[in-house]
This record gives sequence, C-alpha cells and structure tokens, in this order.
Amino acid sequence: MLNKEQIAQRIAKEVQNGQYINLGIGIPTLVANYIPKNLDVVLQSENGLLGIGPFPKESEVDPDLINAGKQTITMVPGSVLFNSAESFAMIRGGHVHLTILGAMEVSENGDIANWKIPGKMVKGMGGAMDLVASAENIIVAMQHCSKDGQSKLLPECTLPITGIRCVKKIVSDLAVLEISPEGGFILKERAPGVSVEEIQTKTAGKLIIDGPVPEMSFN
Amino acid sequence: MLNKEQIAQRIAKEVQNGQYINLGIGIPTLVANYIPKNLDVVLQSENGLLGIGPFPKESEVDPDLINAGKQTITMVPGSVLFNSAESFAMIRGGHVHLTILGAMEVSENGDIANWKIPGKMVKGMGGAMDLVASAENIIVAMQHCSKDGQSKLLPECTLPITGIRCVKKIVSDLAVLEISPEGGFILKERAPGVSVEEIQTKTAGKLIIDGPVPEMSFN
Amino acid sequence: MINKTVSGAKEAVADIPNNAFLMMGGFGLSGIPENCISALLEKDIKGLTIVSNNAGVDDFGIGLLLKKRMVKKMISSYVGENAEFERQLLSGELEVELIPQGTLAERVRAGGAGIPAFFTPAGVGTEVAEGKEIREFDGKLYLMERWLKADFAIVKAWKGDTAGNLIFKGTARNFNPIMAAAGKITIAEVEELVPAGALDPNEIHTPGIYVQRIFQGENYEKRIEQRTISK
Amino acid sequence: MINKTVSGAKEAVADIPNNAFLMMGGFGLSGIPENCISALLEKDIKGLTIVSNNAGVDDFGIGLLLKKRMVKKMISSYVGENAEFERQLLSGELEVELIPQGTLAERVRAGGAGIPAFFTPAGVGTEVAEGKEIREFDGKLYLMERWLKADFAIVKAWKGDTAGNLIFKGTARNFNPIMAAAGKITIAEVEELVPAGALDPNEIHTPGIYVQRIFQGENYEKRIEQRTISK
Repeated sequence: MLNKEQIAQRIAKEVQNGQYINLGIGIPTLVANYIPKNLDVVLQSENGLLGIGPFPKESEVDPDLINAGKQTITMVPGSVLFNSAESFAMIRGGHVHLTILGAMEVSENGDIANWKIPGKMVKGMGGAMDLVASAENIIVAMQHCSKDGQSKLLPECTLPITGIRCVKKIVSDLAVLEISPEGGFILKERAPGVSVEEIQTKTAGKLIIDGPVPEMSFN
Repeated sequence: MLNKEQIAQRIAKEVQNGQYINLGIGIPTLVANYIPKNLDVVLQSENGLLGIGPFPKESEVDPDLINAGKQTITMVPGSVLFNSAESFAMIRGGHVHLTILGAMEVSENGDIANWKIPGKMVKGMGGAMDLVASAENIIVAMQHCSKDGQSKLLPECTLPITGIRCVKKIVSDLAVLEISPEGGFILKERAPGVSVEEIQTKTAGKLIIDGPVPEMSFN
Repeated sequence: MINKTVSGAKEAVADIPNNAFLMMGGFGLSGIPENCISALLEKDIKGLTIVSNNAGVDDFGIGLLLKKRMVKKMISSYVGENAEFERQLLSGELEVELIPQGTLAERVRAGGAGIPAFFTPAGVGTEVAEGKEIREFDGKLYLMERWLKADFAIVKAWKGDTAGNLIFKGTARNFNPIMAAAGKITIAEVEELVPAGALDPNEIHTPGIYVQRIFQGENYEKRIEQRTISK
Repeated sequence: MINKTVSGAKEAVADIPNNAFLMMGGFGLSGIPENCISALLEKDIKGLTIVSNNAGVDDFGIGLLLKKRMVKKMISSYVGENAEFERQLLSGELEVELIPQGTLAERVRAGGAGIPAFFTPAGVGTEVAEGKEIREFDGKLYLMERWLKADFAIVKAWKGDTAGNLIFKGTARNFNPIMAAAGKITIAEVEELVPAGALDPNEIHTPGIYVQRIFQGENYEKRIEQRTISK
C-alpha cells in the first residue's frame, strides 16, 4: 500500500513536458515535489497565478501572494498574475492540460464526488466543478477504501456529484486505474506487495483486468 | 440652418459633468472641441482607450495610439488602455453614459439606420450596433433632409436598421428634437431663423409641438 | 479627469442601506477591503446579501460582519474555516448560495460586461444544474447561468489614482477587478492613492470608469491564513 | 518555464495549411502582425478564412493577402478603405461576414474562455439577428451569439518573454489579447523578446499559457492610416 507521498510520487510520472497543471489541495499539492527537474511545466493557482514556486522563506512571506489553499507561496521566473475570471477562462477554455485532485468517490464511468457529504456542514465546491468540467486530462489521487473499509471506486457515486464522465485516471494507495470509455476501471498497475485479488475485492465498481498487471515503479 | 460645427456646438450643451462619452466619426468627433472646459468628462475610444486627448503635434505622433477613426491621437493624464473585449464590456455594461453618433435615418420611435445602403458597397457596422444597443443616452447628429430634400426623420426607417428604440435626442441642422416614449419627434428648439412650419414640412414622421418652440442658443 | 476621491471609508459606505446587495473582493483574507469592512461594522444596518468568494474567518474579514448579524445571505464558492458561519447556517439565521468558483467569477464578469446570460460546462450533472437550462453545443452539455450585479461593489487595490484607475498586487487581485465592474456604485480602497496621470495607462488593471468612489485606506493588517514556510 | 521561442516568422507559420481558419490581431493597421503577414505571402496557400476587425488597405496588412487571392472569407466588423477588397467582394471571389465589433470581440473572448454561447443586445431588430435565438432577460431583448475559435491566432505584441507572456503598447493592444486566447495554435510576434522572468508578472496583458510560438519580429513599418496633427 502506498502512503500519500508515494501516491504523489506515482502521479508525478504522469506529468509531461510543456504542460500547464492545476494541483488540488492535499495529496495533489505534494505532486509538485516529485515532478522530474528536466521537465518544464507550469503550475496554475486558480486564485490568479501561473508559475507557482516553492513555499517562501520566512523573509520572503508576502500576504498578497497565496495559492488556492490560502498558503503563502512564491513565484518562479516567467510567472504571470491575473484575475479570477481570466483564471477560469483559461481553465474552462481547456488551456490547462492536466488537473490533479482528490476524490471521495469515483464511479466506473468517470463521475467524481468530492465536495459534499449529506448531513455534514457543506463548505462549498470552490473551483472543483469548473476544473473537472473543463480539463482535458483529470487524474484523481485517492484512498481506495474509506476508513471503515468501503470501496470508493463504485458502479455509481452515492455522494453528490462534482462532475460527470470526467476522470481519466486514478492513483490510489492500491493501484493505478484508467476509466474505460465504455465504463469500468481498467487495472493498469498494482502497488508494491498488493495483489490483483485484493484490488478486486476492494473495487465495488466493474474492474477490468486485461493481461498481466505489473507492479508500479516510481522512477 | 446650422452648419456642422454649430450642430456639434449645440450637442456639446447636452454633456454633463462626470460623464463617460463615446463620440462617433464625423460631426460627433467635433463635439469634443465645444465641451465646456469646466466640465470633467472622459472620452472613450472603442479600440481601447479612456481619455482621448487632442490630436498630437508632429513630434508626438505615435502609430500605436489611434482612435476608432484610425486617426493619431494623444492621451490625457489619468487615461487607461484596454483590449477590445473590455472596451465593449464597458459599453455593453452601460458604463459609458452618452453616445453621440451620426445617422442616415431616424424613426419616430427611436430606431436608427446608419450603416448600410442597399446597392452600395457595405463597409460594416463597426461598433455602432453595440453602442446603440447599450448606452443609456444616445444623441444623434444629422442633417434633417437628404441632399435631394427628402426628410430623414421618418415614421419608419427605410434603410437597414442599426438599432431599435434607442435614440433619445436628435440635433439636426434645423432643430433639436426628443423622441417621445409613445412615439413621435418632440420639437424642442429651432435653429436660428428656421420656422416651425419649415421643420414641420421637412419632418416626415410625426412631429409633436407642445407649446412655444424657442430658438436654440449655443452658450 | 473626473475625480472620484472621497474622504475615507466612513463616507464611502455612508449610504449603504439595510438589505443592500453587496460584492466584496478578496480570496480568503487576501485582497479584502479591510477599511470598508471596519466602517460597515460601525453602521447600524442588517439584512445584507454579500457576494464574496469566501466568508472570512471568525474574527477577521466578512466573519466580523457575520458575528454582528449584519448578513442575511452569502453567495460564495467556499465558506469553510468559519465556526460562527457554520453555527448561523445550521440555526437558519444565515442563508448561503454556493456557486462553482469559475461560474461565480464569470457571472460577476458578465454583470459588468452587460451579458445577461452565458453557458458553462461547470456543474452539468450535479445539483448545481437543478432548475437551470441545459443545452448541447458541439456535442458537449452546458448550463445557462445568469449575470450577477451589485448595488455596491467594494474592492481593495494596491495603487489607485483619483480618476479611479486601479492596480492590484500579487494574488490579491483575484475577484476585485471583475467586481469593480459589476457594482452600480463601486467603492475602491487603495494602499496608495496618487494623482490622475501618475499611473502608467498601460499597467492599469481596472479602468476608472468602473469606480465611483476611491480613498486611501490605512492600517492594513493583511492577515495570513496559512503561513507556509520552505524548509 | 516552458520555452515557446521559434526562429522567426517563417518557422512560425510553416504549418498553416490551405483553408485554415485564422485570427489576426489589429485595429486598422495598428497592432497587426506585419512579419507573419509577410511570411504568409511567401507561402503557396489559399482558401484562408480570417477573423480580423478590419481587412487592411490595398497595399498593406491583410490587403496584401487579399491581393494575392489567398483569402476565401473575411469575418470583420468594418472593411472600408480597401478597393481590391471591394472588387473581389462584388465579383463573388471573396465572402465577407460582418459582425458588430463588440459582438466580434465577445465571441472571440468566449472562444478563449470556453463559453460556447452568450447573449448580447447588439443587433436586436436588425439583420444581424436573422436566424438567431432572441430572448428576453429582465425586460430587454438579447441575441444568442456563439464563440469563435481559430486554428491559428496570429498576434503582435510590444514585448514578450520566452514563456509567451505578452505586453502590448497603446491602442495596438485591441483584439490581440483576446485572439491570443482563442487560437488552438497562437503565434505571437513581438518587438522585443526578453528572457522569462524579465517582465513584471503584474504588468503582463496576455499570460503565456495562451501562446504556443513566439519570436522577435523585425523592420516594423507601423503605417499610419490617418495622420492627424494638432493645429
């Protein structure tokens, strides 16, 4: 089973040179630490920045420079600042190539639920609905099962939906899976030490196994 | 009968302190010369400038600074530059208070025709349709009659329309007229030496005369 | 050039009445109109509807207006980080309308730009789509969304001139420029107010045409929500 | 930072094929991509559709492409000042679609912003409305208009960096920034190309995300249509 850092590390392998990328809060934010140094990519912050840099040193902290998680950040050379309408224009217009975000549930046709749990205080969807409705490529970082052992990869989402038919790939603590255009989770890779049988048991939605399933590597 | 400069001079009296104004090509452009110096107004150029200044001196000419008529211009202190979408956002959004433009025909319900003559080469409507559909207050500068003596203030426009029910006031070479909300040209002022009878004769649309009609003044 | 200067926050918000429909710039606590919020707190008004991406925290920003029970309704994309907000919401004292952030931004932009409605893919197939027109364009489904306009838009800029032209700093720009354009009356507080002509016309983010009142604010706290430092 | 630099105009336009759908920035002759127009003239292509507010003059700008019969259709708001244009139009060699300038700008902006359709009051009751959906919002009538997107958007900026970030000058900005966002491939020619990091992130008009190719142009003529001098 992968820990959060390892999920981030595996997702980083999906990043391609020249991409503009939006990283959600949580595990997705960690992905930035594992993107190979030889790739030129640009990280977008939907509150109005292209070119997120590392967190600042104490002396560099600027309250007027934060990311979408409200954390203080820095800018890399070549960055650009803009307003919220322009930010979502570039998201909605398909200019951001890759969105990586967390999920509570994903369905076998690529629906995602990650913003609301009935009965709990609703904090809001933020930019998630815009991101999942717009990006070409959406990769989800998530735990395969809930804390009480229920699969979060389902035939249909039970929680309120964030977006439909949008997820392309999932990296969970157990596996890498792609969503089949015809529906179903195509098992591509296993986490080290995790068997196909365990993944099968823990996937409530349709699991598609097409040939041998290699153990994932991180390099 | 007023000449073009006098039409511009009379229209300038309609300008109020604090207004943002778009002046069309032709007589409307001349209005800028007659706006009282004690009024603070800002002239918008729909190609992307608020704060049109005088034409440049020979040494100041900048090919990157033109008005919507493609003339070289200058900027006044406090000007701002923007793109074409922003420019028409401020027009369409009702932020430009006053539009002054020319017309080939105006109808008694305030329709205007000023962009196309069937059988002649069509040059295009430019920004006129956006301006007339958007501005709160639209004043037309025009000749009362065509060169062959036909009235251009009509029951209905005969030329292709630029916008409907939008003109509020007309300053012609003969008169100042307001469009009645119920339809009709309300005669407000006569040009010096022009009789009500002459205006009546030369107005094909419904002319409304409500009490004595003063001769216009220019100060 | 038209002069939009007022004496300060108190004068700027003086005529905001009960039940006004407001927009307030800012993302989290970054780029919020601190001076105007303080001045509003001194006024005896209530029933406000506020469009703002977030709702502040318990003891800062819009959270202060919530605590004083001045707010009837929040229109936001994310309202976490605020216990008093949660209490009022659960008790029914406060209404909240949650809107996807990009839809919120575009609705505000549309309000300023005279676009009464537009289509966006955000929210298709979700509860956000309930009651809205859905239409297919080029094989993809979109929702129709309406413009948002405010009685008063209250924004915070870095620099401004007396003509109302504004320049923002860093990510404190966020919703401020689009809200400035969507207010019937737009109030701008700035860290530095300069004479018209002192700003480069090519570097202005918000044209002064959108701003009716401007003043130089004071004592900006600029509180940081998540001070995150590199190791 | 991603490097978008190409060697020059020739490389930038090399893969533009017959019948391509292009956008070209500029208003009149101000802010037009002079170098790319010259490079296109060297190519043996035809059947182009060009979205541009104007169509140049007989011997400069898009007028040169018209003269060489490379253009099938112009989508513009105003096409006066061009005798060759008029001749081709009247003879049926050239199609023209005239669009209100603000609608043109907003359709291009919508194309870049992923908004497939929106409503505008411009053209209601005119022949522009023919065949379009008309709808009433808050008591006023509006037309539904669709987005415009291009295979290639060709823009001209003042300064640019290797990451594709652009700054325009004066009113040469006009349609350039919105077209930059609406091109599947966007080509930017700039008067001065600087390294990424040399431009202030707060002063950039077009974010580099919209630009796929950038180069420093040369020998700008910047012809003036109406040289008007103060007495």
